[in-house]
Amino acid sequence: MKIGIVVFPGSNCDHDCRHVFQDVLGQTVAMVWHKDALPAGLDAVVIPGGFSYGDYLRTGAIARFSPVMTGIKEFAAKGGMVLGICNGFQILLEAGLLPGAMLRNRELHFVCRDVFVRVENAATPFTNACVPGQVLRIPIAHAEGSYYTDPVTLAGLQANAQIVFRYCAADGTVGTEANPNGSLDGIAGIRNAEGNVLGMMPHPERCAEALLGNEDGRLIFASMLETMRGKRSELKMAGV
Amino acid sequence: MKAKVHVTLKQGILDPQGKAIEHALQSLGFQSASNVRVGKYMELDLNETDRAKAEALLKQMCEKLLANTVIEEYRYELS
Amino acid sequence: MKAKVHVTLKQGILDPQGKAIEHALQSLGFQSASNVRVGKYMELDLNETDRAKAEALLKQMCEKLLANTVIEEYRYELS
Amino acid sequence: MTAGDSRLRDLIAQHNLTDDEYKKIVEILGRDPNLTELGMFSVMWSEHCSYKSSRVHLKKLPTTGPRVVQGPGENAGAVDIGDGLCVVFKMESHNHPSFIEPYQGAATGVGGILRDIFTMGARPIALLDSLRFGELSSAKNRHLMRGVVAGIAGYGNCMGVPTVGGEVRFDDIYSMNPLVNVFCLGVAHKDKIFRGTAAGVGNPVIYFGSKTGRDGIHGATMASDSFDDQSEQKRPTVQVGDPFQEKLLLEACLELMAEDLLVGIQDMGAAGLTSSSCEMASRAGNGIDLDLTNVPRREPGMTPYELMLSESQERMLMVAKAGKEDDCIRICRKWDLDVAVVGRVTGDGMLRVKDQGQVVAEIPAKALADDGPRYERPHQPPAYQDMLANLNYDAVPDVKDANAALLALLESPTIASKRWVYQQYDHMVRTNSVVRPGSDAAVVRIKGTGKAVAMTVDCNGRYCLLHPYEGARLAVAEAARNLVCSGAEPIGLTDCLNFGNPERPEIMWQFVLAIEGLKDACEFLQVPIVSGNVSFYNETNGLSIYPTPMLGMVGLIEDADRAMTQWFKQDGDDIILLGS
Ligand SMILES: Nc1ncnc2c1ncn2[C@@H]1O[C@H](COP(=O)(O)OP(=O)(O)O)[C@@H](O)[C@H]1O
Repeated sequence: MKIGIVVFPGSNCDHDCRHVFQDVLGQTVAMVWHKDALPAGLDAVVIPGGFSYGDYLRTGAIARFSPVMTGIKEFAAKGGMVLGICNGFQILLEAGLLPGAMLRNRELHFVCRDVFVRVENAATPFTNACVPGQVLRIPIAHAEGSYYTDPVTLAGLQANAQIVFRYCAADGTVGTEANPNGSLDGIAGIRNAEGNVLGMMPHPERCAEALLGNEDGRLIFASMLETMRGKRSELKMAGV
Repeated sequence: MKAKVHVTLKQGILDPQGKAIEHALQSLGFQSASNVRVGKYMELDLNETDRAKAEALLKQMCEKLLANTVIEEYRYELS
Repeated sequence: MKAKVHVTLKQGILDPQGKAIEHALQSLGFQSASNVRVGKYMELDLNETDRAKAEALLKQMCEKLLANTVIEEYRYELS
Repeated sequence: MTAGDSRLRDLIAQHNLTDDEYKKIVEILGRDPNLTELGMFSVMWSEHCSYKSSRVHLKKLPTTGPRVVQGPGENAGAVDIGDGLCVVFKMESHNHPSFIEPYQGAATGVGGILRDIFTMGARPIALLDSLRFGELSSAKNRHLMRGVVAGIAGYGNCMGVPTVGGEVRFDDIYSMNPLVNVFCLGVAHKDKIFRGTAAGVGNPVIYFGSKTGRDGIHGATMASDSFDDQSEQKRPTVQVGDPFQEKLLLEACLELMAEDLLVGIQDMGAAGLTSSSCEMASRAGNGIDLDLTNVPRREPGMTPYELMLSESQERMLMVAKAGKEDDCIRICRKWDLDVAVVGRVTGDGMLRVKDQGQVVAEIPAKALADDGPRYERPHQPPAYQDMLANLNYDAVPDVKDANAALLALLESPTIASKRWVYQQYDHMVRTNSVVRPGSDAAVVRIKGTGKAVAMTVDCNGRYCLLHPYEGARLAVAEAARNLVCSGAEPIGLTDCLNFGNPERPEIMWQFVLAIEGLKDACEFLQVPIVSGNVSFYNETNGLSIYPTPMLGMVGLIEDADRAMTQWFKQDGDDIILLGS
């Protein structure tokens, strides 16, 4: 499988994502400079965390105009899998590939720690290795992760099972206490209507190895690989 | 021309920064302060002589980059 | 009374935000934009009827909390 | 000088130079310096840059060992960890700037230490911070702490370098002079270490990074000055950091270094263009011709004095191989950095600065960089030592209620959890953090090797006040224990020596004894000191901080899987007390 990892000038989880896909999972990785076109033949695109352009105006505000974004939009429109992690999620929002916007954390400052998230939809290309309602422990690291959208859009997200992860307590209960940033409806990750674009604030690439004490994040990548394999064999069967 | 742009959170959107400042003001003894809202303020030079054209440009800049209209509103002045 | 406070960086102080925004505007084709400077804008209600008193209060608030006078300057309006 | 020279006298004093130092300058130049030259001497001969009070003592420290790849004298030290790799590390203080503007002061401190590491060709993989504030009951101290922590977070997080550990202690002695010390470690190939040298006559000298503004002019002399109530007025020297720019600088540097383009490289830290150019020239025994006309600038009308002394952040100077200018420029442009050829290496040993065709300064590079004054300052034990020596321990009351005492201890901010601090730091980015903040030492694996390094920063200033020699030895021992308990073998040390005014014999006494303590402990444990920093003049209104020789120690764990944490693991496990 070939995964494209987008590199903005201020990306800083790009190496981490490469490490997971390449060294931990044994896949092929193409690092894609934000000023270049998206290469052909990718099975998935990952927009990693970081501070794309210093995040000075708003997170992701400037990144969405990078040349590579045109290719990513086309890739997504054709059903390609796009995963945005943290700053990647923020960029997907600014680019309009996912609805809504990010506000400053409720406590105003950057927070880096493990949180629990509940898998609200285990039937997506990014979560099919999880069971519905499964609780994952995944670290967050952000200052602007308080998801917001208007009530109509929120109702749509809820109705279409587009909320993929919600912040929760260790036992899976959702509520203000377990919400680390004031995110609307406890949202930690959403998908687009078609299901092929996912944005999530927690960092699965930070918990995909036993040496780091936690492998829960691996489920996300395992799901993606499973989906890609499925797609490939579908294509093969269809004689493409 | 000189442009001044104000970008503020839309009414109804929680402004934790404003809240924090309000709280800090009150604990400093400024009890009479309330409803603090925080926004962004930008100044820039526009190399344009035509006012209408400058306004159109500014509007585009705001819509495209300076404000995120999901959560923010903007206004601008030219001088 | 309603107060509006603008806090901006002092002349000569590096404004990384302004620089980044200017760069972005230009690469988006807004070549006519330059000298972008970014500051903060705050609105608040003051439960005061005496204008002079309100001004004095505002000045104190700015000096003590709203502006970092090491690198920033401020101005306010009352209405 | 005569009485009629009162203007000159003022100028000399404003530049923090003594009359004797001025005489020495005249002797070196064979004439009176002009204003630009006076400024350049003043920053290079400041305590901060010249180590004039500490050099004779620092020489006593053990700096060699089988693993040492680079000892003190370069931007950072380097220690071999096998597999063809070495770790490059150093610690720096940013105490005075952080007191004036806590957010920017701390942020630019992080920026400076990061540049020290990546100019050596190492990618930074870990930061640790050691902080001292006055008691949190005061709003001012809370403000300082909030700002400093946010500043470290703001810069480090954006750079994508995890802040994996540190320490914070509170004592009112630091309330007018907080300490902000930051340690950084990077990894480099042992045979691909870059140094700050201007070798090769004719090679181009290239400026890259941010534009030069009027920030921080006289920052280096400020760092060598005590505070008083007038210090508020020194505020225009505050520099603002731009971590995004630094991220671009980091990536550009590593890309430049991956190609065969550079002879030497150095960051423009304190004393900016002056220090980087004269130090690089001096190390190579060469000179440099600088032309200020091409220096990228943020503001119009900057004078040579300002350009040479500016401490604008996120700037670097490199000496490229002749003919490689265009390759260097191409890479810098890719990363959207300002870049300009600003000079050439010469063989005559002079730092010659031109502006608009005119020579505006001409000084032997070595005189600026290495021939600064050196003082063996008088030292003598402070009076309080007598009091301590005669202390009647029997008169110290016993603890009456041990439970209450324990609770009081646990409640004190110095001992309580530091989660509020380290959760604001991204301590997991780069996915190497095997042991995160909260244990004795941070453990970070080295990808591709199976190894890990452990790091800790330690110093108990109160012990050092009671006896600087014992205090320093204890600090080394504590750091070593923290590493060993994490499963690591100590392999190297960096220090950041925070002291009061060295012109006071009692302070110099503290310094000299602390150095002795460091030396003996490091020799005993066979851990070399490979880099360091001295921060003097940590006093306000005549009150000095505790002598605080902060240490950053690095240990090697051959098998990352065997890293150990400090907490109890399981019900029923035996608990064993080791040691006396
Ligand atoms: N400023 C800081 N930055 C990052 N981590 C910190 C900081 N201060 C303390 N910590 C972390 O908190 C833990 C406890 O620190 P400390 O109270 O100094 O413990 P100890 O006294 O056992 O060394 C350590 O793991 C340390 O790394």
